[in-house]
Amino acid sequence: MLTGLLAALALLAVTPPAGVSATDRPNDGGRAVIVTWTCSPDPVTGYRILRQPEGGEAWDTVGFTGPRLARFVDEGTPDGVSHRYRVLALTEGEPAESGPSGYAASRPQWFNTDYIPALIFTFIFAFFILYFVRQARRGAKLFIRRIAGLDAVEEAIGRATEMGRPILYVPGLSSIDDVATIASINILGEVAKRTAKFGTPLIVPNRDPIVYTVARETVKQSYTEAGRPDAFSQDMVFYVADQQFAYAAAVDGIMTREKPATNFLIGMFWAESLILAETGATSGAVQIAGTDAISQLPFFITACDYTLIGEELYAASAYLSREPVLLGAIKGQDYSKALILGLIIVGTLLAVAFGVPVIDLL
Amino acid sequence: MKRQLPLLIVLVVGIFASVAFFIPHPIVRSVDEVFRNDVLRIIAAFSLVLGVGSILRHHFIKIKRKAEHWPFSYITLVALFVSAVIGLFGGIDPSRPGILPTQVGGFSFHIQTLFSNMMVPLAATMFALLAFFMASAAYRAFRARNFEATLLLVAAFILMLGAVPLTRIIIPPLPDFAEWILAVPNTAAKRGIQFGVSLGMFATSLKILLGIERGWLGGGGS
Amino acid sequence: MNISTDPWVWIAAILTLAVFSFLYRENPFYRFAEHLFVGIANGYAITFYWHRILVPYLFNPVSHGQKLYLIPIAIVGMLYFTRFIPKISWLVRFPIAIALGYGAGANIPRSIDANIIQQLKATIITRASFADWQQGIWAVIILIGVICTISYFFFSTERKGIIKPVSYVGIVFIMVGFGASFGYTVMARISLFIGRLQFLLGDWLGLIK
Amino acid sequence: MTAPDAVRNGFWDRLQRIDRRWIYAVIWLVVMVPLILPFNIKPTAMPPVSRLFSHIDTMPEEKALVISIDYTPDTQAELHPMTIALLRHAFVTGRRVGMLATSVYGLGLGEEALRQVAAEFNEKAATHEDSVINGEDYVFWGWSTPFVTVMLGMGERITNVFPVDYYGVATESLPITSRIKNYSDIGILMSVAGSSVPLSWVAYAQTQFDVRIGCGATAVSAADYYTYLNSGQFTGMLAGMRGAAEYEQLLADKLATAGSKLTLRRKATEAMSSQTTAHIAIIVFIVFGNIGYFVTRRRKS
Repeated sequence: MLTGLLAALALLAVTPPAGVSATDRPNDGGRAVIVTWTCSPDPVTGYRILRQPEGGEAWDTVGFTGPRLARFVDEGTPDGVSHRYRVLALTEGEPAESGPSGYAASRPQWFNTDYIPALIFTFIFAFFILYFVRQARRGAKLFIRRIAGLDAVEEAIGRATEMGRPILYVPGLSSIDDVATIASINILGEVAKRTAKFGTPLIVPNRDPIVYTVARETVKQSYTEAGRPDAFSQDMVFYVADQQFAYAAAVDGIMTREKPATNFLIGMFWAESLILAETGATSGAVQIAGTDAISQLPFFITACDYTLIGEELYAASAYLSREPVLLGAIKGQDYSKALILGLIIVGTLLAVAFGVPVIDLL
Repeated sequence: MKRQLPLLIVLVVGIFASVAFFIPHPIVRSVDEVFRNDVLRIIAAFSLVLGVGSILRHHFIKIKRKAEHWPFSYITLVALFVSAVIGLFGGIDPSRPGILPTQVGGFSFHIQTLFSNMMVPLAATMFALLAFFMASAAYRAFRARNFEATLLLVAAFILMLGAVPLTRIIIPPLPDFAEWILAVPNTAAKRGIQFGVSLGMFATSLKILLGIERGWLGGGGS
Repeated sequence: MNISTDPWVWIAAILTLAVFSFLYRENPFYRFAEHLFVGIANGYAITFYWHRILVPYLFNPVSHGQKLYLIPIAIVGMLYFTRFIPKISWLVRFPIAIALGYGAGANIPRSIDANIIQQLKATIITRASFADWQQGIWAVIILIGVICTISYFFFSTERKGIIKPVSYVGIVFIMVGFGASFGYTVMARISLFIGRLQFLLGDWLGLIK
Repeated sequence: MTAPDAVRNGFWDRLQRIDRRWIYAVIWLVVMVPLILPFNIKPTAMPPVSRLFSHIDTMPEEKALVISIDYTPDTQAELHPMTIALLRHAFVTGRRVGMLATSVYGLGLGEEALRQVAAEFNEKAATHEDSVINGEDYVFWGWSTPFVTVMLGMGERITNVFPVDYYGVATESLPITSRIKNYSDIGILMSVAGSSVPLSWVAYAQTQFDVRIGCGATAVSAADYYTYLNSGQFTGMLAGMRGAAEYEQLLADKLATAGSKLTLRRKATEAMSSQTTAHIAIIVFIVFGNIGYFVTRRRKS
């Protein structure tokens, strides 16, 4: 009887986890210790992790992991206080306890070393851009190639003027800190200068209240610069709604009721892109679209007459305005792209031909 | 003052936000969190005032001028006013009612009821218009006019054929080829565009921070 | 047939049909739904910002004497109101500057780390890429596609010499990719319409269960 | 030019300039008719679907299936049938089910699904063992926030995260609680989602607690998830309406071989026929558009 029981216990007893070690988690804000161990070779249902402060008595449970894991992050350790850890293998019967680890204390770090490559790239790219912006400001002649679709802008505004119909400008649906919105506002400024000159009505519906404010000021300024402050009307630029499809419904309504001769769909767009572009195509407008939302580009390409793809959108504001600062930035971006191209080619050569661990260096 | 001070704020806040990315220390992170959770949220909430002010004025002007379809402006104004009153005073959680009763007999007019029975169907139906627009855009644009248009057409066509169950029986390798197009050339194109877009983002953010890009102040780059 | 007796189902169904009527042409029913949608969306936004943001994040802590630094933040937020007072309307730039400055600043390291470095890592080919020879070939095609696509976006030089053919291959990749995305999305968009029909035919008319 | 040629060219010409409302009408019809008069195309299950099915089918009987409702009404058409099919599969094989929602708007959907499927089984149940009972065979924990706390907390003790269930009953008092204490009692956690929540389940629940994660996704987001499937982080995946239809088919096959008389409505399979007809219609449109284009162009030249 007793021997049978002992035999059963021996069957149930499992080898405890071994090699428990604890270290401060690197590159974090403190309050975390990483515990690692070697799993028990026997079948277990999971592990329980216990910890004891230096000089303390009690072992507290700090968490559980699944049966195939050999790593646990103890989050919530007081910084600067040393603890040691034990790992308990949980089974159907008696748990098996490991020996204690060495002492470890968590502490916060001031710099995340994982981001060193990001920091280096930031400086290189910033150098390229600022260098060419400075060149441009000093009056260096900077070239920018023709961008298909932008020549259509003048033509499209002229067409609206001839037909006596308005121009609709949708500055995208995103907020002001979105680069596409900034580029769109710059292009809006150029478009507004031309509509002011020709006296073409302009309609600018907005989805973001701040973008609305900025767009309104920009249009007003353009009308003043074009010498037509009288032609600017308070009602040209307005806010609609921040609900994506409520906005789309209203813009669709404007497209079909006001029948603009030209629609500009420029900025950041989501699923409503084709709802707007296809309604515009139905109403017979010439459509010029531009976005850096890669997932929406296919729809603009199919439904619009001209589409500025990705970076072309940023280049467009430089191309239209001929602002030296913008041209300089474009050139800086080109050099940065050349650097990326070089890194891809050289990195692949080094990795394949010489087995250099390029990926780990990045 | 009118221009320099806002530019200075952008510079200071912007440098903090970019540097905070590299510093995991809780002193920096807690300030960063206050920024993201409290400051930006509260400021954004106030910005709605600009929007609501604009839309009210837009429709009041329409009514005053008796612009085309002006009676519809009343619908927007009334709907805005009624739903705002119900929402503000009737509470947003059905379990915690506000001072305004939101139920008469078995009929509820709580803001969440309005949300699920008016906003959701309206938004979902606007979204569903895409099913039709995709078809008409495809019919109109997918013509083998030139080489580029043909590529667009063929790739779209293969993907669509691949999704029809019958294809698996008629042309067995087609669905796998469709997946290959999605996984290989599509990935390459998107990644290539993404590099340029990211650099553009970086450049524009940098220009905003340093006050080189001032379009947001309203009134061109000057 | 088992038509719904819930008034809200009827309202939802009528609004659904009103939006669909736009497919035929712009008409008063659509115009009604559109204006209603804009009104309610704004009313809901006011509700949401009040109950879900201003009350829990501003009024509750401040009225309990916590987070008093939020008071000046709220004052900055209120500067948006100056937009309606022409003389001091430039003050509106202060809250915008905070939002924009933070957004731009946070963008700088993130656009580099998440979009450039991670994508570089994914594109560079290593010996491990050829563990499966087929995957290796695909990786090479992706690499060529990425290089050509990037070349398409050089703006400060004329498209001549080597750039001309390379950027042309780039546009080939772009067009194939866009076509594929379009074809792939068709399926998902049709299911949105199926969802609306299931509501109309099922929940409303009771024709299907 | 002969007369028949002129007629034909006239036809193609008109087709080229067809009013887009005809296209809309065709799409409307080809989607609506199969919904009212369903015909079933038997879908063949793709590997990610069959892998998921066989995992749930063969996991130890005492392990529970947990479904996280991570979608909202706007993506319901694609995703809700997945929840229904998963619930049926669990109840057919006698597995316990836990359900939770990571968004408030998902609560109503989860409740509706449980009510519907439980009713399907209880209608035909003769004994207490056959029926599906709340608190014994399934539990709806409801919603809690933020989801990171939920995902990590469930690894220790689920009742700590959800002290009361959706109906307000103390979870400690439910009989099922002793059988589903934490992730170790969960055979697979299915995140049915319209957003990127499945990736959070992988990042928190899986990396820390090694729980198996499956994913139900819309067709659009599924394209981004294949890497997670290849790396094994997702045990399986249902992608869009088609994924749900394939799962329904596998379940129907299983019931048929078991000789069960249980017949269940298959919403995704029915919707799939609409989707197929719509697809074919668009394909036909494109083909005709191009034939017309070439015919009219040749005539012009």
